[in-house]
Amino acid sequence: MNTLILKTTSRFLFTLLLLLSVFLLLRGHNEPGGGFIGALVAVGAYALFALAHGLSAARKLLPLPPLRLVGWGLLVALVSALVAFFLDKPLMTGVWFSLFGVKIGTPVIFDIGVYLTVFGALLSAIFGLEETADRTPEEAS
Amino acid sequence: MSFLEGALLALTLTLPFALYRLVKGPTLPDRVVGLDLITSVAVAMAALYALVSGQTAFLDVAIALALFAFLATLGLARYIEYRGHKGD
Amino acid sequence: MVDLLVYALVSVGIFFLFIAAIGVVRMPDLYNRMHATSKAGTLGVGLILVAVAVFYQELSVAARALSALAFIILTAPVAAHALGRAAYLSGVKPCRDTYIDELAGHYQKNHKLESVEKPAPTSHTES
Amino acid sequence: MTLAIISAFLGALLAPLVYRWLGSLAGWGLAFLPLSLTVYFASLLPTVIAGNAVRHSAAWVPTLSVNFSFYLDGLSLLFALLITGIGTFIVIYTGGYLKGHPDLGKFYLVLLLFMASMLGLVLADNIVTLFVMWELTSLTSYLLIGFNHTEFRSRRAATQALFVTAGGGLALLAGLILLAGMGGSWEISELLTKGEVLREHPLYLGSLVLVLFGAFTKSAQFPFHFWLPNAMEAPTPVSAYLHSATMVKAGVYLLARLQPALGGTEVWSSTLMAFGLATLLTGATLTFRHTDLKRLLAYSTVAALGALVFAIGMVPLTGYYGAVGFATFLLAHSLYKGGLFMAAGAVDHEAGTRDINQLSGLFRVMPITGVAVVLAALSLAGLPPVLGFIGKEVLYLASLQAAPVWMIGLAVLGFAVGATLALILSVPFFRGPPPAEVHEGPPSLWLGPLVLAGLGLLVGLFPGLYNPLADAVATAVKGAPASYHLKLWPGFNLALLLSLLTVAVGVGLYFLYPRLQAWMAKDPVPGPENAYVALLRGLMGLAARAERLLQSGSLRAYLVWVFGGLSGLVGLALLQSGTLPWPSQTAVVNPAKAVLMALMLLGALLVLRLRSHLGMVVGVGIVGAGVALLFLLQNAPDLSITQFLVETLTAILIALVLLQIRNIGEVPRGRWLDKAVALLFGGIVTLLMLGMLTEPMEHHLSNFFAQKSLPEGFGRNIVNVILVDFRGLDTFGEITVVGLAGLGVYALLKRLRREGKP
Amino acid sequence: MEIWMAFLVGGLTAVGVYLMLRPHLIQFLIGFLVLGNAANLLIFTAGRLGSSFPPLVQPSGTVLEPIANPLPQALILTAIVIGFALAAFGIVLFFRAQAVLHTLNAEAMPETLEAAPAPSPVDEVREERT
Amino acid sequence: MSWLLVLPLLIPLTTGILCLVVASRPAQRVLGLVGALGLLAAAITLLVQVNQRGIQAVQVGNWPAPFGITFVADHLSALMVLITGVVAMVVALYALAEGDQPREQLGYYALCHFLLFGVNGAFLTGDLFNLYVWFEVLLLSSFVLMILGGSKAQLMGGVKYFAVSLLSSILFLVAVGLLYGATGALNMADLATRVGSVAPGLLSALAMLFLGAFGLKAAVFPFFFWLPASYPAPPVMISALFAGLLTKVGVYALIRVFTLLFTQDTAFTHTVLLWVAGLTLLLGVLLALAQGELKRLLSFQLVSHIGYMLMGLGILSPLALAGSVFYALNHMIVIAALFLLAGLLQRLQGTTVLVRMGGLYQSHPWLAVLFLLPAFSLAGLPPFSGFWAKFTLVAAGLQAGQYAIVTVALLVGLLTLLSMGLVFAEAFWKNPPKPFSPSATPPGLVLPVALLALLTLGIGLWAEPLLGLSQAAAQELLEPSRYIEAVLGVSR
Amino acid sequence: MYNVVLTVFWMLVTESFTLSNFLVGFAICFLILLLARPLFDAPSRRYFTLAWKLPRFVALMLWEIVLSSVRVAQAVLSPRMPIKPGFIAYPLTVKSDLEITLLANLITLTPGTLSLDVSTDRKVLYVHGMFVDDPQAVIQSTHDSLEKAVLEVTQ
Ligand code: NA
Ligand code: NA
Repeated sequence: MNTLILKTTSRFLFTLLLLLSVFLLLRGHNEPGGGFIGALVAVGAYALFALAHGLSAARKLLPLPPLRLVGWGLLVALVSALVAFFLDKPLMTGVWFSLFGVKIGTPVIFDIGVYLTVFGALLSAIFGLEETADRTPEEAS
Repeated sequence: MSFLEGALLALTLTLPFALYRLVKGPTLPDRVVGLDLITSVAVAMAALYALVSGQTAFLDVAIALALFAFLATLGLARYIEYRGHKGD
Repeated sequence: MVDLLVYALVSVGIFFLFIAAIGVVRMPDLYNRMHATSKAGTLGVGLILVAVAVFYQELSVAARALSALAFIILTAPVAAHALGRAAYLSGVKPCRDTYIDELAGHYQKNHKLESVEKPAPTSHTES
Repeated sequence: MTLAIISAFLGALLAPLVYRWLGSLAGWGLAFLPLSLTVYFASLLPTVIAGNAVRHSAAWVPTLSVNFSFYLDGLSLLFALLITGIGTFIVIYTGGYLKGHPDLGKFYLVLLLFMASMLGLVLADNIVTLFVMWELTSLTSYLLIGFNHTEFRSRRAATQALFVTAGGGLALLAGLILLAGMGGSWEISELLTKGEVLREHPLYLGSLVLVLFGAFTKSAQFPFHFWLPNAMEAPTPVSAYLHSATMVKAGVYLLARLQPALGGTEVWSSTLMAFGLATLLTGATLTFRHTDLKRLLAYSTVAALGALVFAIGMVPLTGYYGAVGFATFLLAHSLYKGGLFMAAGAVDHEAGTRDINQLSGLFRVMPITGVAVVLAALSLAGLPPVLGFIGKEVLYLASLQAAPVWMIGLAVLGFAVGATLALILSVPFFRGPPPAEVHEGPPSLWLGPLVLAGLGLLVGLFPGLYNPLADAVATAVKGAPASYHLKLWPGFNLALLLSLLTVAVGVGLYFLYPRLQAWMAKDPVPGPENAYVALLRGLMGLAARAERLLQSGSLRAYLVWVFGGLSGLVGLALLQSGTLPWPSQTAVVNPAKAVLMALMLLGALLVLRLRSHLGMVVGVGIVGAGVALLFLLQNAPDLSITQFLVETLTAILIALVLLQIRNIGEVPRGRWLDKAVALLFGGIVTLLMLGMLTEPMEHHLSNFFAQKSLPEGFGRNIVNVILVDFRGLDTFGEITVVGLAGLGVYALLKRLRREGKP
Repeated sequence: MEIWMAFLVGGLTAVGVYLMLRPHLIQFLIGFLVLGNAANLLIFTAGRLGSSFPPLVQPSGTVLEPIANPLPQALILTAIVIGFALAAFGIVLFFRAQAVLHTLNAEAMPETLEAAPAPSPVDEVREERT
Repeated sequence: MSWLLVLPLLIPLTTGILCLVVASRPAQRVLGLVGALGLLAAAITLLVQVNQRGIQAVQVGNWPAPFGITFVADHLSALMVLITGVVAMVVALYALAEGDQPREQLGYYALCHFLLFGVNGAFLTGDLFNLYVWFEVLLLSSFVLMILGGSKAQLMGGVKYFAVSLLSSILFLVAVGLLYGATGALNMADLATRVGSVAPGLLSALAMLFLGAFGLKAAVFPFFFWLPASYPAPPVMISALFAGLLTKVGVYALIRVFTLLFTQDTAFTHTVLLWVAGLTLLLGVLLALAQGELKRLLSFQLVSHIGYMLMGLGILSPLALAGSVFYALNHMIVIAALFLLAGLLQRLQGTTVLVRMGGLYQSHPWLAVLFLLPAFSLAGLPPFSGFWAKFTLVAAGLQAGQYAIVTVALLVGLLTLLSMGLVFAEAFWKNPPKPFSPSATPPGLVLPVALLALLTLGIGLWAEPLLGLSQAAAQELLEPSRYIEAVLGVSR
Repeated sequence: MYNVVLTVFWMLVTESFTLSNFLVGFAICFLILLLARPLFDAPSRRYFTLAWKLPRFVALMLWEIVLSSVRVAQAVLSPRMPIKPGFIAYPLTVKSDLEITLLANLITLTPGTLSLDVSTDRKVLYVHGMFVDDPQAVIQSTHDSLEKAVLEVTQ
């Protein structure tokens, strides 16, 4: 949708949505939120941006192809699940440690994996559909 | 029933109006307006329920909804723009 | 005292949501219905959010309530704009009472919008 | 013995290689295998004749108490010798008959595999081992019958033989399993000692019927006889070997084998005698319909098989005549029929036709074959001084003891056709001028017929040669010591009179043959084969109809089946329990939630009336939003957020897709069946939920989660701690699903882009 | 409350099933979404209702009673996500199917693309050439 | 041990993820093969362990059962995982030889291993909801594999497959939800200790719901119609995987719940199972007879023979269950072999429509052997693995006095033989309507089929090991207390 | 943006991922940035003036929303529905994207008007009005109140 109003507003909203998404991800262990919800909001942010500014502009805001993110997200989740191996505990046993004064646990890392995977997968879908849609409206109108 | 619970009930009573528009149309944008109204009421309900339950966690629902729900309107608007208001 | 304020805010908020709801039903066409949701709806929700902020009297709660409010104010007009524009483009007819349509005929095939020659409103800063 | 069988199989597997090495001499080379086996089994003759059975057993599938076990007594030994002995000549014969055929290597392989299986069958002691071999003979014979596989007739005959014999085999399997269960053992040798138990068991009749079904189909008894003449599509070595000397006798073998256990009842004898006689007569009658050498022989085989079954039926009713008659006639038939088939093949091979009306004067150009045919024909006709005569004599003696007069009369009629056929077969050798350019075939073609027919003469002249083995066979079949002094000249008795009558009738029929032949060929009586064809046509028709009805391609129909079937099953379960559940909880509901619920339902129902797709998408938004609000009001903030987000994104996705589809199509109206199914299923779900609510809920899981969430999961959002920790594996699967969906969408659209069109 | 939920779930199920039985794939998808919602509500009800507090441990470490049953919530979250992934895939699948088959009507999609006469054990079957 | 038990999960998962992260195609091919090999090795080790030490369980996340998710390997699970490994291995070999570049670029190897991830997860999990999740994992992998390439037929089949699978997902979800609501438990061992107190009528009704949910996956009457509409569509390296594994997951789930949970009113539930089994057997084979296209015909055969597995479950005696388990294992091998072979034939003749095929007996006698071995095995003839499967079931049925289902079982065996005989006659014996130039068959493609064919023959000749294991599995299944004890640590 | 990054850092350090902590952090970081103002170039400084003018603007906006809602309420509740709807073209004097957008959104939230679209050459904003007996009056009042307010914030 090529409108000035949307284009301008979406710049703000994009940032806001991304911010909200990171928040929902990070505090999900204690308050409503979590990796999945966070990822959905982030996808919304990109969807909005793609809608207002076109797909190529939205793609520029992402360092790597979204589908690759799926692989990395799953890898993060897998690694977080495998940490317990070194402590001789069963798969996915939670391991908590402090890093620079921040308490981090494998479940939180796992949630980040969730975030990346869901984000990558859904974004890949949205981008894919936007790409095919780029041509269609002109033909259809 | 406390006042706030009554308010919650009152709030739900706005929904039939939205439903009417949603079903009645007559055009697709009209239905979207109905949905928009439902979203607004939902935000209000989330906020109100944060009062009723005494749990501020429900405010997060309101926040997420406030920032996200209009995306649906945008998506539908794009459809309407190119494909007409009759739905197909 | 706080309770009363909260009740008042909630009541008024719900009142305006009702206005929006009735407007959505009663208004004669899409464009007028959108007035109802974008204004009365926003206000109604806003008042209830304010009520939450008042009720808890905590910084964090107030901040969350008010940011929700800010988000609504930010998004509601954009949504209305997008929907109204799309509806007009797709040919949703305004009601018969419509007094004037200066937009008619200015959308081009590719959805680009022409401007009309019109005197600019007199401006105090300019005059 | 086990080793002999295994080496038979292994030798068979080497056959294609041997064929590649030896080429046209492979027949002679490969005959070494059956020959050495013959020698081996012959070496066991003294042991067996002395009354010592040989038994070998090795554990096979201990879990099922199934052994790989073999048992050799007189009956098995006679069969083993027939199989390997005739097999030797058949292999040699094949080398000449199919010389240069492209499929010859495969043929040797399958033929020898058949021989090994057949050997295994007659030697098997374990019921499962026996069945395995039984089915192997069906399979190999399928491949052999279909040897001329480019002809539809051959394929049809092969399929038919497989269908009938394997079908019987399956019944046999059930029967044998029942027998094993009744007797408490998988070993036949052990079952034979438990005849009493078996015969008095309530399942006796059932198992008997099943076993007989298996044996009758395999041995081409009426009304399953029709597959055998059709199987003559096979090349002659197959007909000679499988369809006269060996495989078709598997059923006969089985009946003889089980006779001591199952025999001795009224039903056993009467059934076997009735079916045997019917088969004898059927085979005899249908002989008149044909002029094709192999067909004639095939019907004669059917008749002979009937005679053998008839004989087994008489075993318990006679002292020893039945058993000995069976033993003698069995050997005689194998020798003369094997020889005749091979000779017929040789004639066909040399003269180019098998139609007896077109053959003439063969004796002068094919003297050796002629001698063999005459000798075999004598045996077929039951004339002295060959073994066929003795066999028939003893059978007549038995039937005079065991059968009513009308049966004897019919049997004479049946045997008489043997004499007729003997004439029919011999006459072309002497009648008319010799054909041009026809000459005696190579030794491989005449060796078999000559030796087999010669053996018939030899044993006929000196029955003492066979007498010990015959007694051993008879003992095995009778289940008690049985012995009879075989002699070529029994003296004047009633049996001899019957023999004379037989020959007289046979000669008389010979003169009627041309007229009978013309009459029967012109207007064939519908037989069981018509039933078979009708059955299979019906089956295929039914299949096609089922396909149209069930597999219509309509997704809706499939779903109706699913929902309807499920509703039916669940409804049945609820009905048979008798009571409809109703929870005792209060039905009080928070008014706000009540309004919400009512609106959701109302909205969902109203949306059904919309005639626009995206309108429906928007419309069901009320359901999604309602669910989210319900979650909210039920204290589930995470769920509420997720529900809203997902609803929104779904709507966006659908809109994005519909945007690109130009021709979405109409919104079709519903049908009453859909409505009924939907309502039924909805009702079922409601009932199930009400039932569920009557059960008390255990909260042990949620209590644990609530307690451990913060102290051990280090998170205050219990739902999130469940998702990433307590039940993190669920989430792992879940994100895999999401990732896969992304991958799928990518794959779907990537293709779309490459094509460059929407 | 739970009892009424049973009827709500049943009603939504009926609507969902009805929509899934429509030949049009978009309606099928909508039906799936409705049915999915019904299933989620069912699981939610299965954990029993009647709570006063969300499943959050208070910052102080106490758990307020009666707390909402967190397990069904976690299960439903998983189910929602999976359902969403399925729906997203389905939307695109139908899109793609429409592009290739030129219809969204499932009834217009035949079972097989080409006729293949079945062989018969009694009659020779040949392909009919038209 | 605790890690050995999850290796059948971790290996395909890691392989799948690495295939996603690594873009290079040769690397993916190597990964695909290595992953399959690793899975097979892990599966063998697991089976050995289970056989030596009894049922093994591991509490994922170190949360005690029934609170966390438990992974359990009993004989049944370990056997299923083993055959999964075998089929995976063989299909991987076939795919390597086939070298379908477009599909490989679209993530074929990753998808295959995610499918295996889901399949093994389903076999090993001890938690009902977790089972749902695994079902979805394997479903989505299968959807994507199904449409990979996006041909007309694939999309047509894909739509139906997808639609029906959605339904099965929801049904499963509903069933799990109801069972949870009635017992408060999700862990299957925990459930087993609690279902006794559920009202019998409700429990039977829930059992029927599970029958529907799993029956849709297993493709039994009246839920099978989707399968023949979809399985023939993708290339055989995909449909062989489906045919070998996916329906068996449904069968596995049915066996699991109908031995562990729904054993209160067997007079009703297991009678229904027998009816379903009988109708599946008959209709499947009948519809197979109506087919003139090989892959579709095989799909109906696949459906039909699922009935055998249900038959053993319905009879519910040690021998019968052993038969079911053995049948499932045998069927995975046989049907995968036949599908792969169909692919080979398609390559050779350019079609799988039977009337257009022919002449292969002359040109490719070894292929004929490779067809006949699994075909006869499918029909339950000796000396192939299928014989022991059917023999066990028939014997069990006769022992239990279930003569009707035994009759059906035998009849279906006969009709299967007829159907396979017709295929052989058409594709191998008949002269082709149009002469085709026999091409060399790549050994890489023949090898997998040969392996499977030899396996069915090998098992047929030496059935004891697998039958013994199946018997052990059956005994475990009939004594749920052993399972419960292994999971919950206490005998109740 | 930099402010946000700093804030996230704050939250990491304080180990509290709550919105309130974010706001506290945001405020603290803002103050720090304010102190460091001399380090930034001119356009960045506008950030701080904006922070000052914004509250006034927001107050105005809120008030306009209340007013407009009341007018809508009047219209909705009156039995005769006394509306005179119409589409009018509003000539823009503001130029930048941000200004136009702000104005358009404000117009939507204020009495009786709803922005539909901006012409491609950005000269005209098309507005749907509920009470447009006199279009020119609407244009004039909007210009005087709203456009002025927008300019005040942005310049
Ligand atoms: Na499925
Ligand atoms: Na499946």
